[in-house]
Amino acid sequence: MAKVFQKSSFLTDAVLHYCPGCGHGIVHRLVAEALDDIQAQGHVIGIAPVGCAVFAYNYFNCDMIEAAHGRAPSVATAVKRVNPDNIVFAYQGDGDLASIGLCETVHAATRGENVTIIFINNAIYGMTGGQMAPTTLIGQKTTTSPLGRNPAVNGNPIRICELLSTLDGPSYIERVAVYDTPHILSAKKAIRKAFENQVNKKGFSLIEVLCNCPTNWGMTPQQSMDYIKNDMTKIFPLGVFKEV
Amino acid sequence: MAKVFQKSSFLTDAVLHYCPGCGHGIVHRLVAEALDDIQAQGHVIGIAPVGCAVFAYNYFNCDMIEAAHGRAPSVATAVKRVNPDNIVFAYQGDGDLASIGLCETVHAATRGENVTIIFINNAIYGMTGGQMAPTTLIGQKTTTSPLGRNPAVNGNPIRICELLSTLDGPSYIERVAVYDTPHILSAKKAIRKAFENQVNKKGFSLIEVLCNCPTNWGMTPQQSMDYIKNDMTKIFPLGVFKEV
Amino acid sequence: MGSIKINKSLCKGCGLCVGACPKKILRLSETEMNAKGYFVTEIFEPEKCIGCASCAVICPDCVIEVER
Amino acid sequence: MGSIKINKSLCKGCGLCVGACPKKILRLSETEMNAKGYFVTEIFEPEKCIGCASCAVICPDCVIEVER
Amino acid sequence: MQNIIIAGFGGQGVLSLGQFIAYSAMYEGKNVTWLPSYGPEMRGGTANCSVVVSDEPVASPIIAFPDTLIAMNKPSLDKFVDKVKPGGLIIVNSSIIKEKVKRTDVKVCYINANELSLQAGNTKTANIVVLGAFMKQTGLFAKEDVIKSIEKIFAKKPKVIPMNIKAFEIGYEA
Amino acid sequence: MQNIIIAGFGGQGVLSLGQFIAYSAMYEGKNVTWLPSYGPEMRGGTANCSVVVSDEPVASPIIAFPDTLIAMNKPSLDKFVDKVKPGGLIIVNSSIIKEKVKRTDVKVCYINANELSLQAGNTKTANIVVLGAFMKQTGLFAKEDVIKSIEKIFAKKPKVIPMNIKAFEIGYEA
Amino acid sequence: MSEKVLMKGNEAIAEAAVRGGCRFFAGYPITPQNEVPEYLSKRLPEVGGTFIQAESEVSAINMIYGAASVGARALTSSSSPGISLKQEGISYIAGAELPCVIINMVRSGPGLGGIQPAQGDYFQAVKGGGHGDYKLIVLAPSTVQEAVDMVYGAFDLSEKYRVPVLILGDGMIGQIMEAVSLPEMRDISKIKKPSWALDGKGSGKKRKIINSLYIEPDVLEKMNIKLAGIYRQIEENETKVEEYLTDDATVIITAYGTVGRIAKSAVNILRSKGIKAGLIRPVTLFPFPYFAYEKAASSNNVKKFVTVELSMGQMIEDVKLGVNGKKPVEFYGRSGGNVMSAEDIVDFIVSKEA
Amino acid sequence: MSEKVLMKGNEAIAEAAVRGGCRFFAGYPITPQNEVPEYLSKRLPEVGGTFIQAESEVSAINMIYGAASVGARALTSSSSPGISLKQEGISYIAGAELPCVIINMVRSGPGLGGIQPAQGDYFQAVKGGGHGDYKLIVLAPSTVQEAVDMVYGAFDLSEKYRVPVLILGDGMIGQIMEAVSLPEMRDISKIKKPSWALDGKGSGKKRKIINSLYIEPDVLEKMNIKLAGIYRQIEENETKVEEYLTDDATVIITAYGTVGRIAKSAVNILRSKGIKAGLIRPVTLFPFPYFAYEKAASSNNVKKFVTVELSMGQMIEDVKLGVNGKKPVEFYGRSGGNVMSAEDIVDFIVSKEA
Ligand SMILES: Cc1ncc(C[n+]2csc(CCOP(=O)(O)OP(=O)(O)O)c2C)c(N)n1
Ligand SMILES: Cc1ncc(C[n+]2csc(CCOP(=O)(O)OP(=O)(O)O)c2C)c(N)n1
Ligand code: SF4
Ligand code: SF4
Ligand code: SF4
Ligand code: SF4
Repeated sequence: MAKVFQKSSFLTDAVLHYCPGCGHGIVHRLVAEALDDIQAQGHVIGIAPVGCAVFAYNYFNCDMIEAAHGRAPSVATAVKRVNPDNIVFAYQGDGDLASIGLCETVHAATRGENVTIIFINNAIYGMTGGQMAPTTLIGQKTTTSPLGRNPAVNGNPIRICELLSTLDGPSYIERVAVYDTPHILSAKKAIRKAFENQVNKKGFSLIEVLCNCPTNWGMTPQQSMDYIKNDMTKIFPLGVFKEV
Repeated sequence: MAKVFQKSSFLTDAVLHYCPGCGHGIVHRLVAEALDDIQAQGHVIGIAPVGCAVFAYNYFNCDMIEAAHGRAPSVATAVKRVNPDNIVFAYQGDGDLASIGLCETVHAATRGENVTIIFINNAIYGMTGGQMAPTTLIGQKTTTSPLGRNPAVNGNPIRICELLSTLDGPSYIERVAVYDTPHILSAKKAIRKAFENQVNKKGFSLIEVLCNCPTNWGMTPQQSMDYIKNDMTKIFPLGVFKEV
Repeated sequence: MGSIKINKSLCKGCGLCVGACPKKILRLSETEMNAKGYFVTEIFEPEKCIGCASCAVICPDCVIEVER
Repeated sequence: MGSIKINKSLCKGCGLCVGACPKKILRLSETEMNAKGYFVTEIFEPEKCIGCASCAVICPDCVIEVER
Repeated sequence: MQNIIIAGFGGQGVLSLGQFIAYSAMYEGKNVTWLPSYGPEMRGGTANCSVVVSDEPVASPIIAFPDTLIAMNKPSLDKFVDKVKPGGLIIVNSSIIKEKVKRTDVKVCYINANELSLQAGNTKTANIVVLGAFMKQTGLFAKEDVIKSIEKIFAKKPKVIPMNIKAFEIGYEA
Repeated sequence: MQNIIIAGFGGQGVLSLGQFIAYSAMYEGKNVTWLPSYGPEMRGGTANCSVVVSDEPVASPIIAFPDTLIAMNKPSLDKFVDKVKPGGLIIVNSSIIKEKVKRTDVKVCYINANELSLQAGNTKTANIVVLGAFMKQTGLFAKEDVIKSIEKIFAKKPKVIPMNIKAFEIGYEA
Repeated sequence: MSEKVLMKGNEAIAEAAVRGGCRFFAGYPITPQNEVPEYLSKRLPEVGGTFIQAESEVSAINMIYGAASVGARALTSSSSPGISLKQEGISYIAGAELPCVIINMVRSGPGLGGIQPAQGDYFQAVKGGGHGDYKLIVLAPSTVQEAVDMVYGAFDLSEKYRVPVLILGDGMIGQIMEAVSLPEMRDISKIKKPSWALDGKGSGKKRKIINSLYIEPDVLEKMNIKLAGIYRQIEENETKVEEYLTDDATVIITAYGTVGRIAKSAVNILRSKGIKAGLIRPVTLFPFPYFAYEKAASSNNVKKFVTVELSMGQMIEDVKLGVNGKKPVEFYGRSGGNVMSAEDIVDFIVSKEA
Repeated sequence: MSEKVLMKGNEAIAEAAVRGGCRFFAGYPITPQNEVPEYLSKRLPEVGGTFIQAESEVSAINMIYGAASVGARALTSSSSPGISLKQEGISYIAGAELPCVIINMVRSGPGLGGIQPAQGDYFQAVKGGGHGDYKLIVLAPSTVQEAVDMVYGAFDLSEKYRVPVLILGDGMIGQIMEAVSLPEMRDISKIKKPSWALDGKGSGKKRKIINSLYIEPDVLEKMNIKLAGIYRQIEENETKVEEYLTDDATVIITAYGTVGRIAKSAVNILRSKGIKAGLIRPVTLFPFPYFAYEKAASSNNVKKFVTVELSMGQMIEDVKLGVNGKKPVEFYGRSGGNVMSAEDIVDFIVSKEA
């Protein structure tokens, strides 16, 4: 018998601090595996966000930078410009990327910076305890939309892939989800392709991963996966939005 | 004989400080006339940007707020929420709205705030002396893209109307231009409709006005109008991008 | 048919009205300078004015009033 | 056909593997708690395992190794 | 003045246990502060809170040396055991902490809260069981007053009141 | 030490006139500072600059009371005329400023720079004409040295050198 | 004053703001102040107010600018990194003379730092973290009740001078629960909107403008001088300090905010050990109660001052400016989110005495 | 040293940065420093460097954070409101111990204020406008030559201590033209990248991490103490001050930056009027040359100090801390973009003498 699945060497031995069933762990592994696949070891610099993934620098087995909240795209831009031979990626949540850091995201994208962004859309602010995110669904209850998100008062969810696809800068934009094994495997493919594009100097790529937050959604892990499948994908359809 | 054209009473007597032939003056007048048309006098609050239009509070004959660079949408949001019966508009340049203030722009739009934004796209930073704007055309020379904007180094122009139209919040998004009399008249119509929408509580509207900056483009006023017509509209096509 | 009133002290001599006039009856003066130091616009065949207001519509500085 | 190795000390008892296993041979223990205080996952009919790695793929904490 | 530290895993109800003491104190007209530790982790990790009950206004809410330690798990016991004032009290949740306290200069009360809570019908009430034990040991407030606090605190969820009172009494009698 | 203020409309070349003086000073081995006024407006408005030439390192670049005022338009003359030190010099561009300076304790030199510049072939050289007049009046630097500066400054645009030297000489002789 | 209720500092502050007339809140989540927006997201709509979760701290402070411009009693709340992002906006608000209330529940820094209580933002709050010459009225509560009372009165205070009020708390005051008496709900309809507030009615000469741009140096200088005059008035009228057992003290401990109450315990313990300690607790940090230090420094009893802070030493500079060289000023600080106990302060002082 | 050239301060500074090894610039336009980015947009590509016009000051400072993380000599430049926006990022850079150079060509505030020279950002620069306990090395050039020399050496200085360097200029130093000798171009290939700089090669134990998050208070406290130790070293090694005719002075004028040179003229004029004036000009604002004031305050000749600033009075607090109550400290300031002449300072002092 041969090992058909084991932990990627691109992950450190540190024990993940995430809640039980949190998709951050899944996506960490996918990123690590994708970097393994393209044999990037020895020339990768990752950027961790402020959010539940704030400790990501403990988990990815490569050089890491902890960025200020929302500013990972700016940090990634500078890193890649100075070290064009490094594979540079940022890993960001929806508060980080689509709220406070939206300007940085759009501008790194329109500049076509040759970096890869992994965007974890879990429709909530996990780290700070469950406040509304820019991607929170209409009707979804959060600690700052206690009656459920009401568009008249709280506005509408932002679709990042659609928004970025209006720009000339990005080379590859796809939305994936991690609610079951097949989708996790597709997500991995997308992430790998994003890194390959970077190697091939195609420019900016972003993979949006629909992810769960069982804790702040007030669900069991399995329920939260079902919520991605049944509710999130309606507002955030999966697919490739841009590829050049 | 009857007066068929005279200065709008929505403009003060202050002499405009703009350069000879600058389109800011034209658009100021259009905004004033549109407000006249909907008989808004007595319940308007305008927000001036930081940019060449920084002194706009001297020109519009209504209550005015001078916002920090890029933050007019946030100021407008708050003003409208507190005083929902006022007509609230922000007047912003491309550096203001699409660069430093992009996050505020997108979020006010996605929240669907019932305000009107007049967006002056002159493809340059006028006030500070001609630096590259997010809307600067490829190849265009500016003081910070001295060899002409090169997408590989300086990135690509952002199309704000297209970008905002991916959101659910906005009710009306149109791009117009002021390079000749017919287009100026259409621009006026669009601006008026945006204000009417606000009166009818339809939510966020934004009119992008392709405008000139003869001074920093290094052209005569007439040449600069031709440049809008021949070059800018290719990258920034005119038209209605969203209407609900 | 029409007539215009030019508030010369406000004119910045940008010449946009000159280009906009369908009757081509406007030009920038080569001699008349206003207090701001600009050579101002002038109408040289006023009788041909049709009062279309094209000049006024494009003027950034509200220099021109039009009657018809 | 297949076999899995569960690193129980890392398991957080989230149960995602349980739902993902096509053979339905995983469950959360009702008695075995690890040092972190979680009831861990266990395989109750290991002989049925086909080594498809579905469980491992969905596990957020890299608890499971699979052989085939 | 009573300085109490309550510590355990997140999810064991240590913060609310502290709040019960704080509410009871307030309803008895005492001055009280309740100060939680707070961390970045959503689930797991340890939690503790400090409760100071006093006749005077509470100056410092920070407890260097508690009169009473309520330890709900092993790491918490280890962390605070040596800080307890000589002559003080340690309440140990013996359902989870299997070993004994070695100090001899303090009073130690072992209570198998998890098992006892099952008698009240729900392991979620383990902290209330401990509250009962704490009140019995310290005699800080009259039993009836604490019960009144429980009723007040749960006023909006009247259904759970009997269960919690039961848990409290089990702890009090244990 | 010479403290010079040069003022006029934007577009009259007052800033570059100041720079010519500054360059000449530097080429002669003097210490010099050139300080422009700067405003938010792109076109129109007034502009001025302060030039301090000194054998010692220049301490303050700010001129409260100039030795020389070069006034290219009326508002500038009005603004600075009373600041000029008694015994100082005022150069007036009489092409644009029609009235006379009333002060009697200063030397005044009127020069119709715009008209004279036409003789050099281009009204854009009006400021160089004034430069010539200034150098003649003050004798601050040797004529040849200033001409050398003009050559150096325009080294990258050799075509315009003769025209500017001509303008300078017209001003110097005027 | 109503019956006492047990409330978390953050929630009590939020409720007090509403009762004091706050009808507009914009903020962005950040630990350890999240209960403020969370509470208000529910509470403000109940009273017809507006709650906005802004997309960033930068946007939030500019929403405050907007809401204040039209006369709303506007509140924002954040913690250290978020307050840093607000510095430009705060400078604008001060420059435009807009009243508002800003809460900083300080956490440990610099950078992302940690989320535990700290006082490392004293300089930023008091000297001005933003650009230009401006001041905020800075209030430092040491108990939840004091925080409630401060916030309740903060809007009046801010409107009186048209100067923003900053409540400088820390993670501890935000997270602590204490019994508080909540002040009564103010009838907002009876609070007159300030005359300068925009209402859209302006035109011609009656136009109102909110602005901080003064392109003419002389005009801006006048504005700076005017503001300085207002700050002087505030110094004269609003300086507040608590003194505790200073009369016969030989050692003056000085501390603000939650450390102030810890220091008070320390004074008690020191006295029980026979050391005559006293406490000066600045209640307002701007205006700073220099006079209290001047007076104490002139007393023959006082041998020295000990400044106690959750920082590497910031307020100590103001203490020194007050003491003005007359007596030695020592420093005891903890940082990184560590909070000293009363006993720690006692140990420090006793060890120095020995 | 090369032949002298006449250059605008902003351009000379930009060229000096390049010669000092700067290969990365990110910034956002703002008056009165635009010539810095404009010059570098052309110059940096010539030497293989990177120029980025960032979308905002917030983004720019975080680009600096990124570039510095990988060992580039990174520069950013702005003016007052833009620097306010950078405060969070500056705190991060300080917290992560990254070297870099930041230029603030100060304009008048608060708020949008004006664009003329001012010194109203002294507190922000020196006390820390961002959150937490950190310091920047703050250099205040008074001539273009000094600015050139400071910027040229600033990267070495910053890398030596891993502390960001702030050049605190003003609109005047940015806009003035003076003759300067430009230092020679450094061979960047000979400047070793710092060992902590990331290169992507890390894995396992050799992983490198740039971070300012220390969630454990004890760890963060150690970091704070470490930083404080570095700041103390900087105080010991790097404090710089210019003294001019202080030996026999009865009046000590003190001023920094461009005001320093104006004050020097004032000293000369005063001396010519028979008043024995002297000048203390801090060259480094942090570390502040307290000792120079201590020494002067102890001299029997010195009757008083006069602090001259383009502000409502900020550095005066540090002056007072140095003088420590030994002599009176007076203040003469202009603001709003108005700049005093040497004669103005003279008048102030003479009027007080009378
Ligand atoms: C400037 C700043 N503002 C706010 C915060 C507080 N904060 C930490 S994480 C976070 C949001 C996290 O949400 P998201 O990006 O969606 O990531 P998640 O935790 O859901 O993975 C916020 C607001 C901060 N650290 N810095
Ligand atoms: C925070 C901040 N950054 C930068 C500036 C400087 N600034 C003033 S106007 C302006 C840009 C103006 O460009 P745009 O918005 O396109 O308007 P335009 O002048 O072209 O009309 C900038 C960057 C500022 N005032 N504040
Ligand atoms: S709070 Fe949500 S996003 Fe954060 S670790 Fe827990 S489950 Fe994951
Ligand atoms: S600089 Fe350009 S945008 Fe500004 S006023 Fe002049 S022409 Fe108009
Ligand atoms: S490998 Fe497949 S069959 Fe085996 S336990 Fe895992 S999911 Fe079930
Ligand atoms: S998915 Fe992983 S963590 Fe979750 S129960 Fe299964 S083995 Fe445990």
